[in-house]
Amino acid sequence: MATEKGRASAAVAGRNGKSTVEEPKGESTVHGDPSEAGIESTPSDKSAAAEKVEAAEMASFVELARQTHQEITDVPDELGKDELLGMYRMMYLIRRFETRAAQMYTQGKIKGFLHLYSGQEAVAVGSRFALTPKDYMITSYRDHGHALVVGMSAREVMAELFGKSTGCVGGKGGSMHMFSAEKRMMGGYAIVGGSVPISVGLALGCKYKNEGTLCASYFGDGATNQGAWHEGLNLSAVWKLPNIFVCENNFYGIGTSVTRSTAEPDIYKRASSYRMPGVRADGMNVIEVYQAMKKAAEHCRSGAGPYLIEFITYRFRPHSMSDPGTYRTKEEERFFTSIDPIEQMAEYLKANGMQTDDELKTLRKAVDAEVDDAVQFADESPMPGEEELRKYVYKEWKDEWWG
Amino acid sequence: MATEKGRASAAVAGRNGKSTVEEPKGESTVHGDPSEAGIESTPSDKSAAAEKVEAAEMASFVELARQTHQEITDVPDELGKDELLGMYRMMYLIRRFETRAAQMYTQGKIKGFLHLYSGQEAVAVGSRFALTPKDYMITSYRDHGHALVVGMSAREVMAELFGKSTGCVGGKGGSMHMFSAEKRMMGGYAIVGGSVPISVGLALGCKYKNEGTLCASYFGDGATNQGAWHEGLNLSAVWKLPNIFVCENNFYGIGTSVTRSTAEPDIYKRASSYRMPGVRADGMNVIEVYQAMKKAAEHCRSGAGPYLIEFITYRFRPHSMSDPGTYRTKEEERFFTSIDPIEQMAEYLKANGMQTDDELKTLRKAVDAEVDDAVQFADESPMPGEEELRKYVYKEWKDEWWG
Amino acid sequence: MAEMTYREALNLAFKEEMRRDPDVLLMGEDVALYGGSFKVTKGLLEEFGEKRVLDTPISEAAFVGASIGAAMTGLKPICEFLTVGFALVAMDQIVNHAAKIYYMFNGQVNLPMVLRGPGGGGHQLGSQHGQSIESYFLHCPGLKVVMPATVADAKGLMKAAIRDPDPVFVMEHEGLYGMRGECPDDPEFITPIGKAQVLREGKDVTLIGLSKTTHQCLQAAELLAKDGIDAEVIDLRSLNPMDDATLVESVKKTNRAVVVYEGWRTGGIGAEVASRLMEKAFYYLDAPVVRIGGKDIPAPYAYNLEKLVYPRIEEIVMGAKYALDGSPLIIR
Amino acid sequence: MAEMTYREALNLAFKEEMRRDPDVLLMGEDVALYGGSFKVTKGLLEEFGEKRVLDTPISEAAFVGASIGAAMTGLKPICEFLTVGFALVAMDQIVNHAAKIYYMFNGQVNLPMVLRGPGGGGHQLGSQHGQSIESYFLHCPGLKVVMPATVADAKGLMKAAIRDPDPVFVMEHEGLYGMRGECPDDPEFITPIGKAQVLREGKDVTLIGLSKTTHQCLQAAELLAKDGIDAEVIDLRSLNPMDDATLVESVKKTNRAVVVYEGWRTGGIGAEVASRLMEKAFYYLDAPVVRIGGKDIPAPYAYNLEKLVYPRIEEIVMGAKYALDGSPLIIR
Ligand SMILES: Cc1ncc(C[n+]2csc(CCOP(=O)(O)OP(=O)(O)O)c2C)c(N)n1
Ligand SMILES: Cc1ncc(C[n+]2csc(CCOP(=O)(O)OP(=O)(O)O)c2C)c(N)n1
Ligand SMILES: [Mg+2]
Ligand SMILES: [Mg+2]
Repeated sequence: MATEKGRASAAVAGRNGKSTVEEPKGESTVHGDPSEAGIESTPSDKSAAAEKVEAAEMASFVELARQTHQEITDVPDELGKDELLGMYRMMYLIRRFETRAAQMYTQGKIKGFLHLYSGQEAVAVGSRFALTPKDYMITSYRDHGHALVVGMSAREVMAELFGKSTGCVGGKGGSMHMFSAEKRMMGGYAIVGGSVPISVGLALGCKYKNEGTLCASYFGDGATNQGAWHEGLNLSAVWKLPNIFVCENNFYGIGTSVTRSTAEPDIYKRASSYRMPGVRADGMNVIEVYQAMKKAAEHCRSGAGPYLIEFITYRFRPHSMSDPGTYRTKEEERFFTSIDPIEQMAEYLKANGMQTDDELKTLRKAVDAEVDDAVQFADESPMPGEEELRKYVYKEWKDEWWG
Repeated sequence: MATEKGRASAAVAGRNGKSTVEEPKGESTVHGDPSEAGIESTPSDKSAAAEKVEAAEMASFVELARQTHQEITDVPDELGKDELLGMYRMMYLIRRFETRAAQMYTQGKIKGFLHLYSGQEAVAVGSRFALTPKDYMITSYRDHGHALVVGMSAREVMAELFGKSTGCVGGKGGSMHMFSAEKRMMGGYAIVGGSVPISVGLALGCKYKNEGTLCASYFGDGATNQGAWHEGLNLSAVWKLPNIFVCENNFYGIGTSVTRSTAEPDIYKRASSYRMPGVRADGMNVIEVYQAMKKAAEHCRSGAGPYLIEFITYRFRPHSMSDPGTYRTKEEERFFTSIDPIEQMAEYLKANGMQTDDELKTLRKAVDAEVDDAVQFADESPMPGEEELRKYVYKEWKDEWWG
Repeated sequence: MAEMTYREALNLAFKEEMRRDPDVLLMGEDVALYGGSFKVTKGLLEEFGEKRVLDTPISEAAFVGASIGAAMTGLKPICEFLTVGFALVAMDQIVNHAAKIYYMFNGQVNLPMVLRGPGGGGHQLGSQHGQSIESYFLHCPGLKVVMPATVADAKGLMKAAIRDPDPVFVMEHEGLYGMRGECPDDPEFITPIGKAQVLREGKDVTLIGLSKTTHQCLQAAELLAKDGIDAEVIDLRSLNPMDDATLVESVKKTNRAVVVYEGWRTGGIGAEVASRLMEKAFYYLDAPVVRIGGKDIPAPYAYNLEKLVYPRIEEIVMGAKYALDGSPLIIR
Repeated sequence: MAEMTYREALNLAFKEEMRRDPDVLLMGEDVALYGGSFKVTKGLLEEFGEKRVLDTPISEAAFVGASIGAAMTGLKPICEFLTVGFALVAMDQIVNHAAKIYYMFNGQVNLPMVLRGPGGGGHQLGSQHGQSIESYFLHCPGLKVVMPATVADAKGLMKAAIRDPDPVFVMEHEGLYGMRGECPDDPEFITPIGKAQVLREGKDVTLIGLSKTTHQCLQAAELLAKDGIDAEVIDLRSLNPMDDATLVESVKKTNRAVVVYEGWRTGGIGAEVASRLMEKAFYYLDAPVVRIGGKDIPAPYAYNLEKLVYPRIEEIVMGAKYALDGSPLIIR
């Protein structure tokens, strides 16, 4: 798309500050092996047409991210050292979790589809910090980050990936279907756009019970082209429900870039079809995410209806473990890994004297151990018993009714 | 909706002229019995809540229409007397056809659902005059006007309503499923929004064959809340197809007004979600319709992709023959019948010396006779033979395959 | 017992359950201000207010989803399709979400929700409205499906569905809305899900109907009686779970069965009933179970053609006689 | 004859038909630039260009509709679902539009279009992906449904579907994509729709499979042979139209049948096959037709549970023995 550069406008939300343009800093070395951050593009595999398209797009996504992204600067007062460290820890936990999950997939311990959240951590983490434990969250199949961020244990999430009885849903769901009623993480769903109407119902429940709660509904850029998405946003707006619609725009739906699938690739602008506020914000900066989300939450809790935020983010890995990922260029991947949200928070913590390198290393080691423990736990846990097979098809059912 | 007046902005498309505000002229007497134009509202049938909602809405729809509507003034050169008379004749034919269809329904000659087009004639007629016979049209169940306007005979359309073998689809479709492959009227469809994706495929065919044709896709205001509508517009825009999306905004989907169902009731604005031009135009003035549609057609034929037009119009009758129609006020109905598109064209023709009252009367008599003939034809036509029952389920099928 | 219409019985079910349980709410197109396109929800807005009776846009996928989400928070939504055929635009929400959530999430959350609306043919509504698609929902573990045929069951099954902790699809029949009948007054009366009902005892052949075809079976039984054939008539009522025991018991007595349904013959409910009878009563069957289904044809509009696509009483009679003595069974 | 994979055979079918007929085009998510999520459409963009190989947004309802509209203009679209389960979001376009347009408009326009994609379970994809929903489309007059089991039929049925003037749903199986087999070279080779195939002759019991279960039936037949049981194996291939004649002929010989399918047992293809056999071969049946279907359970992720929901070879063997001598049939 030759015209893309002009098309993708950047209306950065969050604070009033002008976005600071980050220069590429080279590859992240602390938060994971650079080889994890994406796959080699193998040009020999590509048609000439493919290469042309990619080159044009690459420029624009990087350009857009440059406009949108800013370094962590003025952190709001309510986020003290504990909170910032908590954010860092959680982002690092998710990253580490995903890295280990990928390894376990390669070892054949995890099967089916596995979609990793690496690179997008700031979105789940920053947004969750702006919510309360009574707020609902719901998302797609790329759901490990959302599960961990609500406080589900690495053990129960990893065990679910392994399909074990100790998994959060007893091995019945797997990677795409994390759930915790207690933590109000109302599930990962595998049908693109399918969770959006459900999120509207969760928000209806919030309004009905009038407890000041809301529902944060996460989905990808590709999902915004599903009919259910459109219907859901309209319905929420008509009913003025407390829904925060969170688009994690990582620029691709599998191998199709947002500019090739979405007639309005500035997704936040689609909010206008529902007279809903729509903003774009920096999804690679956890503080910016927090700020945008806080504003949205205030809007929702005031009874003003739903709110759409488009976070500019990037998945450091291919779509899923079975995706060769050849449709993205190394340059594009390099740029986004250069603004790794975890690394940025580490820099901030150090620059502001809240943590030393050593302290951070200690923290990361603890997280690594937590994830190792989760892996071991998952590995050693028993498979679900065969008697589980017919459990929970129906809540009220008689044995004689099986056909 | 108390705030509605402020919300419904009027971005009138078509010519540059400022809309002339039409004063209510009292009820139309020439173009049909006033009792046809709507049903009595029976206040005793309504809850207090219902009355409150209606009163607020009424003001806004009338207000909006006042802003949008203008008298027929400068007619473009290419529309000479023949064309204008043709428009008048066609609008009157549709009106008369619907009036007689309603009578036949009451007499039990027509069954099922019957949705009449009375009041909206300017949309089908003005838009068709801006197209070529090779262009495709497709619409919803409110499709008699679209069938007649492409040149399908009143006989075959009426016979279809009667479910006769001589109907345009042999009695298999009925009111909601008019079709003519020859005239490129690609059907009326009964699932709200269902025809929109199909219209995208028709436009794809146009582009594929590169014959400079396009597809005009008609739907109601209510349809814009269906997922298929959203997906269809996006797909058409992504593929840059020659689709004119024509929203006939008559303010209601059955008993639910557009302001209660559509978070952005200025429907033309929804085009922005697809980076598609979107305009609102006066659907009660056949020349304005023509002009807006011509512009859209030029856009499409230039290869610039799809175009959305929202026509402000009104159905003079309830949703269908089984709708008591008590959700609209007499005042609202009176206003819209006061800007009856047929009457306006008659005035124009007379004021510009193209027709005398007597000439118009003669023309109407001829149309009345044509419709009477269609009714008689339909009535006297045979029912489809029972051997038709299994015809056309499949094009390639063996008798032994019936289960 | 009070006499009322099927429509009124449904309406009463909503009212009683909404009075009983403040978490029950109802949504759909034109259900509130307009009182329902078929007036089944008349008066609900007035009694329960707009918090509990919600008009929706024409967005079936969204409001089925909204019902699911609301049910997850503990509410008990009743979700109306103006016509059950419109459930097809929400098919993914029903099959992939409503039916699977309880299982997929290992019982952490159940969905006490009701899907409902009128289906069935015979009103010359054409191919896209006139259809009976219960089989799609029968073939969907996690969902329950019931089809009331009588006024009492309209109330009883609807109330059972509202109280049920699982998603239940209640398929009404447009052609029965105006039918009058007796209805128990007791607000605690419910018709249990999973129970068929023997409406007429007989020893020669079992006629199995559902929804409107139950009444056709009763009429066919009258005609058969004139020919000395004593037909038993069973109203299936609950498609899933299905009351195999009642069906089998009847066939053990009659040794013959005819199943009558409006849905397309191929792949319809009749195939499931026939297969279960074969599996559970094979050695009692003296003839194949006869399926009198809707023809495998999209419904045409014309009256004379439309009446041929849905089961007719004479077809049921023919089917019964075929089962009894191999008389010719000619279904055009 | 050349040896190739099922995937390659499909790919070849597209190429041959697209070379043969310039009106054939193909659309779906990631079918062009990416070469298909399962690489079935690899190389098509390069050979046929972006006019004929179109990537779509994630908008199944829209691109099924677009296929319908394109077919109305005389084009012959092939419409890919990344997984057939996603057809549920386009259910209305398929059932209410694609299947009905030819009839509803009295034959004025037919729809030479193909719907296709991989289905089937066994890859631990969980409840929302792992399913076999052929029965929904079986119960849909106006649509044809085929399920190739072999490499030759992958090519032959796909080509037949592309040339067919009616909408045809070709349901592939993800688990067969990598399977190798012989495939005729002749570009005019097609497998006619509506013909089942006897893959193994036998006299004691008929095993009826479709798609992947055909191969399980063949394996079960081997095991049964060891016990001296001579099983006939039929690959159904075409679900609608169904080749009743071949099934009936076999049962007339064996007097016993087992039908094996991955879809949920209740309301599945097995019920239709069993019902037709009862109707057309009742007096030849010495035992009820046995249905070995998928369990009526949303597919779980865990390997050990997932393998229990789909038919297993030992279940087929058990089913056959049950049909033969009433040995216990215990399906958990
Ligand atoms: C209805 C439907 N169609 C297609 C798919 C296959 N699919 C799974 S993920 C995906 C891409 C989604 O992209 P996006 O919404 O941007 O989310 P991301 O994967 O980037 O997080 C597709 C097409 C699906 N799961 N559901
Ligand atoms: C998917 C679907 N849902 C509901 C209906 C029932 N229905 C028929 S017409 C209609 C209202 C449509 O309103 P609009 O699109 O504004 O068109 P109008 O009738 O005003 O021309 C509804 C809800 C339907 N036909 N299809
Ligand atoms: Mg994405
Ligand atoms: Mg309308």
